[in-house]
Amino acid sequence: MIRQEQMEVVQQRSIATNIFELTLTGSLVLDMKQPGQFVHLRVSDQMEPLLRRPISISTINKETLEFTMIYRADGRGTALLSEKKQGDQVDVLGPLGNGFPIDKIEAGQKALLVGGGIGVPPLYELSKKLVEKGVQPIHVLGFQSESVVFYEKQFIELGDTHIVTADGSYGSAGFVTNVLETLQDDFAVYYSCGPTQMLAALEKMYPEKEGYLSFEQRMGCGIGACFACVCDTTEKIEADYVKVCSDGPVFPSGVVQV
Amino acid sequence: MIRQEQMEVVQQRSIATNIFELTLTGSLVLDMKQPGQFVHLRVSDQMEPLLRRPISISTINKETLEFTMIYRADGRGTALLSEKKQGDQVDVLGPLGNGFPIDKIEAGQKALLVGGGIGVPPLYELSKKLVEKGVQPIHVLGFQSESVVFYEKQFIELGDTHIVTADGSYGSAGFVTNVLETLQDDFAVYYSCGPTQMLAALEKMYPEKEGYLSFEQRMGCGIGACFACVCDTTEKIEADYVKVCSDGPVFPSGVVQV
Amino acid sequence: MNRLATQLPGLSLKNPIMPASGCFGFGKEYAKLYDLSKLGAIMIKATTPETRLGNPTPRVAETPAGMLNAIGLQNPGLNKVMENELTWLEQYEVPIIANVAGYTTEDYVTVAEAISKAPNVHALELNISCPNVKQGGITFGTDPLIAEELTKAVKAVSSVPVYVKLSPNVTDIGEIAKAVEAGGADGITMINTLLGMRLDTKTGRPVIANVTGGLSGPAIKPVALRMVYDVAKQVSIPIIGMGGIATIDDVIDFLSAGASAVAVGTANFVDPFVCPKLIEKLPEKLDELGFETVTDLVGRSHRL
Amino acid sequence: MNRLATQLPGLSLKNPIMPASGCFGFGKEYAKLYDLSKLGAIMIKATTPETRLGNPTPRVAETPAGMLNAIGLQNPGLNKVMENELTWLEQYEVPIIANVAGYTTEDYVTVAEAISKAPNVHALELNISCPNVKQGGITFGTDPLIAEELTKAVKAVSSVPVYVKLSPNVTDIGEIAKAVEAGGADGITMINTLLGMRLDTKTGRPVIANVTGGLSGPAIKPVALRMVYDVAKQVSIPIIGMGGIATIDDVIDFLSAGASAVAVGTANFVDPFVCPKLIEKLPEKLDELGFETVTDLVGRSHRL
Ligand SMILES: Cc1cc2nc3c(=O)[nH]c(=O)nc-3n(C[C@H](O)[C@H](O)[C@H](O)COP(=O)(O)OP(=O)(O)OC[C@H]3O[C@@H](n4cnc5c(N)ncnc54)[C@H](O)[C@@H]3O)c2cc1C
Ligand SMILES: Cc1cc2nc3c(=O)[nH]c(=O)nc-3n(C[C@H](O)[C@H](O)[C@H](O)COP(=O)(O)OP(=O)(O)OC[C@H]3O[C@@H](n4cnc5c(N)ncnc54)[C@H](O)[C@@H]3O)c2cc1C
Ligand SMILES: Cc1cc2nc3c(=O)[nH]c(=O)nc-3n(C[C@H](O)[C@H](O)[C@H](O)COP(=O)(O)O)c2cc1C
Ligand SMILES: Cc1cc2nc3c(=O)[nH]c(=O)nc-3n(C[C@H](O)[C@H](O)[C@H](O)COP(=O)(O)O)c2cc1C
Ligand code: FES
Ligand code: FES
Repeated sequence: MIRQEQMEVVQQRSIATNIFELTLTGSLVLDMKQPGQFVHLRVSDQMEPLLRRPISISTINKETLEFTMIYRADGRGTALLSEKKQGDQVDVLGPLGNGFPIDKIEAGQKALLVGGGIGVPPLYELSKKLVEKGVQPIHVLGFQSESVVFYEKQFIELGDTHIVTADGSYGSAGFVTNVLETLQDDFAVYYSCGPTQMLAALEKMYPEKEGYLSFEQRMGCGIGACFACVCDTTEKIEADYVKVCSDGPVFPSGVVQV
Repeated sequence: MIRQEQMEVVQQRSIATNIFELTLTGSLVLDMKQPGQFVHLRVSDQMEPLLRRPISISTINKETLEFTMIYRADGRGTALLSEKKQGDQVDVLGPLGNGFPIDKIEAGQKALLVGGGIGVPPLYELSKKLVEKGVQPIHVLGFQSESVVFYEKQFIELGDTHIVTADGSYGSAGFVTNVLETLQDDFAVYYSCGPTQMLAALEKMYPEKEGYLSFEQRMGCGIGACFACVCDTTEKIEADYVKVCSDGPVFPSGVVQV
Repeated sequence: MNRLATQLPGLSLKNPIMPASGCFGFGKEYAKLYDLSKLGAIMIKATTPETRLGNPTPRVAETPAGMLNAIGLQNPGLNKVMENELTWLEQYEVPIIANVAGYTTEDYVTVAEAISKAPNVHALELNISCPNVKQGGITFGTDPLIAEELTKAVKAVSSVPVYVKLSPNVTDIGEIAKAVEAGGADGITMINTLLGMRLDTKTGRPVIANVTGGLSGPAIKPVALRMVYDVAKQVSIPIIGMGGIATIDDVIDFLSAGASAVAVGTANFVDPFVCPKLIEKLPEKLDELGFETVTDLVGRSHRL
Repeated sequence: MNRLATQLPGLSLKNPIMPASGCFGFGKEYAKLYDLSKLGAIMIKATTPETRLGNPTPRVAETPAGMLNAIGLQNPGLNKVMENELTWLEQYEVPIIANVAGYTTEDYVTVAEAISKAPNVHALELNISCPNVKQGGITFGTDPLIAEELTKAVKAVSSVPVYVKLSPNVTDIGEIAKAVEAGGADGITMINTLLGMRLDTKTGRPVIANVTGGLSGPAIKPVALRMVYDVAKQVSIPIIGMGGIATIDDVIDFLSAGASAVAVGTANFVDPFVCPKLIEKLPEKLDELGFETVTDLVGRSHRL
């Protein structure tokens, strides 16, 4: 169920240049179902900035009632969010949307997880859930440059991890697709979150594979009421459009027109 | 000289119901000249609330580079201000305006200081300066009720102090004028800050005395440029109007039309 | 006696607070969050004769204390709205105000005639003020004569009272208000969004794909309030006021300025529970201000 | 070469940033804070033939990300402005744009003819858009024909180029812009304030003694930017853009939308050093965006 809760900051820390890891606690965590779901955050109690910010859930811990997000302090809203300190309250609406389905893959199979930049965070909870299930994840994570790489160690602990940076300052140089070309495609399902261009490239690269892609759109309500976040669809489904916030953000490959 | 400075919070504490005492430090303190001057504060780094808030200077300490304000957390801006903690920065514009003249009274003479509510704070620095000079201050301080009385002890240390509350819950009951009627009028100069109604009553009560009154108006710029804070004048002066921010806030009695 | 009850043409409201059109879809999403029967009414998303897919994205952008939108009246079209949405809404004890839009007078007439027959539609809201469509919408709302004619045409076919939603993007909103009153409008809803724009500073391109969008939220409240105050003096039909309402003080201000009820738009995105919260706070606020009923408060600024 | 230099009719600006009329008095107060010669120009407070004492107080009120004002064109009158203010301003290397106001066409003509002869007045700004006076002001700015006639009358007597300041409180600002261009205006300044209102929630009374006031500040930026973008497409005379400018990004956005220079109003109250700060940041921002000169940037949103 979608709820609104004043959640408390357990920890906030900078984990790369302008990249923050924020852990909140509250009972809303109990309602989080799938990796790839997101929350909608107020970053201020004032009327400015006004709108909530959508941020993916990166780790869920139901025992401690904690969840973690990773975000880039980019514009005004995320900059304000980065100033929150332990003990501060954050107004959270969530969990929102539909995440990555893990029932589409069996124990023993391989899964390919491809993340770009701040699209990487939701893949962490996904990978943990897949490993729990006995699936073997392969991580291909693309970043702009060394200074914004994060969570390499955490992903390595879960499985094969390939880091690629656009400027070649860390890992291999280029885009995730460059790495993917060098890998075997013996995975059963691929999962991805990142820039739309990257998602499009993946769909093209693996037209026969089952894939699940997480999309971004500017949002108003975050719950499906305002029609801000629609995407056009392909002939693959009947609906003329889908809403990223409530139908997504994760869609099967081929559904959203890219 | 008027300056803008990011000043640091040394201390903030609640001294009565919704009344806060805020001490800031910075070199701007060196430019503070007269009790009764004020500062113009930003209460947020965001664009909302937008305008600065005018607050009187209550104590000046040039040695420690500290000054203190006392204010009521009333609307949104002052509520935000009250959340500032030690070490936080506050954007201060000041010192502004012309305060209470202490060269209008001689050592050995008596001065009557009449304050109402949040008009009391500037009288504290004034009283200290008068005492330093050898003037004997008599304080008549009016408040709504016991819960919002502050600085009684501090004023007592400086001289005779009469507290009056509107609801009679502390000191004598009624208005400052009720107390004033019971006092001798052997003072040379009176000084006052508080609601306009109170200032008007004083002018009527002491038509022959030299008096200095501090006025309030809604402000835009705070420095005399926008014409937001004008008051009509009496025939006593040539100008058709005065600006509270730059000509005042303190005016000789009889100048401002009340 | 219900202190919050408000009687308006066609609308017997248990309280004067309702979500504004386009900010609440057809209620389904919010129904998961709270009981829609709590609401005074619901203004549903604009309905056009045919299915509309709206404008390209991005469709929203944040601005200081406000937002721009250019949804472009996306909606499933008259038939589907009647079959799926209105029927579904019948389970709630809440009057529906149907927001009617179109390219032409015929479009408005078609939708109005049909949708006004739905059992739970107690009033229509003629959207002659949408700034985000190339044809129709605002073009009907900026010329008093055209507005009056459209009102007449719709009145002739509607089975329920007709409210007309005014655009703030005009020189003299009072003139339009008087025109729609003359055309037979039973009430006025105001304001729709102010036409605005945001640029991406890096690229210089408009952030909204449609180039311009409608400005809503707290930023526009002073404009909305002034217009409600102004129109209340000039017409004798009731007004449902909106534009930047987010707090209980905002509600009081619009009622004071002369609105008989209020609608909440953008604030639903900031706090999806805002409508029931405001409804809950209203009696307390009436006490504080010393008013027995909402009706006593309406228009008080004009009586001072 | 000065990358920030901007040539406009009558105005050879060392940079495109200037304080907006009414938000900077006649410069004296800000001169205590910084050297006025740093500014591209100064738009001085509206000047009328006679002394004006303006409206009763309160004259300002805060609103979400904005403010209302109803100063009412208080100023010392033509003679005193010429003798005291303009003469005093001569010590600075900065062109003055004189904001001209009045009740009647004759008022405008009187002020324009005289003030345009002051040696440091390089341009006039006809204020046909002040919402805070009962007569004159906005009444000239909402009717294209009247605006055109007034422009012509002033052009006939002015010794310097004439800019006309447009009101946003109109249905079609492009129409007014074209009318004043046809009347011979050398440039357009826009926008003046949006008509707004605030109520004291406790009492229901208007906070501003004048009841309504002009809305300015960041809240109105989306409206201002849209109007500049719109008018830039419709006229060929240059635009000085304003409305909510507070940051260097705001400056860039207005230039991108088609303004050749910008004015900063309300932000001076928030940060009295805002103009010199923006001037200092501009070259850096040009570098970041990859533009050599300000002129290269002007209107880029129309060229994408
Ligand atoms: C489903 C979803 C999940 C996301 N998960 C993450 C995450 O885990 N980590 C992370 O760093 N970022 C994530 N993003 C992107 C994040 O929402 C934006 O970076 C953030 O909203 C920018 O806000 P700002 O205040 O910094 O920027 P501003 O420029 O001040 O934002 C202005 C407005 O634009 C919106 N906006 C700006 N960029 C985006 C964007 N890329 N997507 C959607 N809205 C945007 C803001 O929400 C706000 O309404 C996610 C976006 C979506 C849609
Ligand atoms: C010269 C001067 C000195 C002052 N000194 C003190 C002081 O020492 N202690 C103290 O508690 N208060 C003082 N005040 C009053 C103080 O400025 C207001 O209480 C404060 O601005 C209210 O802001 P807010 O955000 O709480 O209220 P809001 O209602 O949010 O304010 C909205 C707007 O109205 C203005 N405003 C509201 N009330 C007043 C007021 N009474 N006077 C001027 N502007 C107002 C605000 O500045 C703001 O622009 C002084 C006022 C002036 C003019
Ligand atoms: C996302 C969005 C969609 C809207 N869609 C409609 C609509 O379909 N029909 C309509 O009459 N008004 C529509 N509006 C305008 C609102 O109903 C309301 O008039 C306006 O937003 C001002 O109120 P607010 O400031 O509370 O949002 C829409 C507004 C927003 C923000
Ligand atoms: C206090 C105040 C006084 C103003 N006085 C004038 C004036 O005398 N003449 C004029 O043309 N505009 C006047 N304006 C309008 C501004 O010049 C400007 O057009 C408007 O405020 C929008 O810009 P901003 O949002 O940067 O303030 C005034 C604005 C304010 C806030
Ligand atoms: S954000 Fe409102 S429908 Fe998706
Ligand atoms: S506040 Fe601007 S002149 Fe006094």
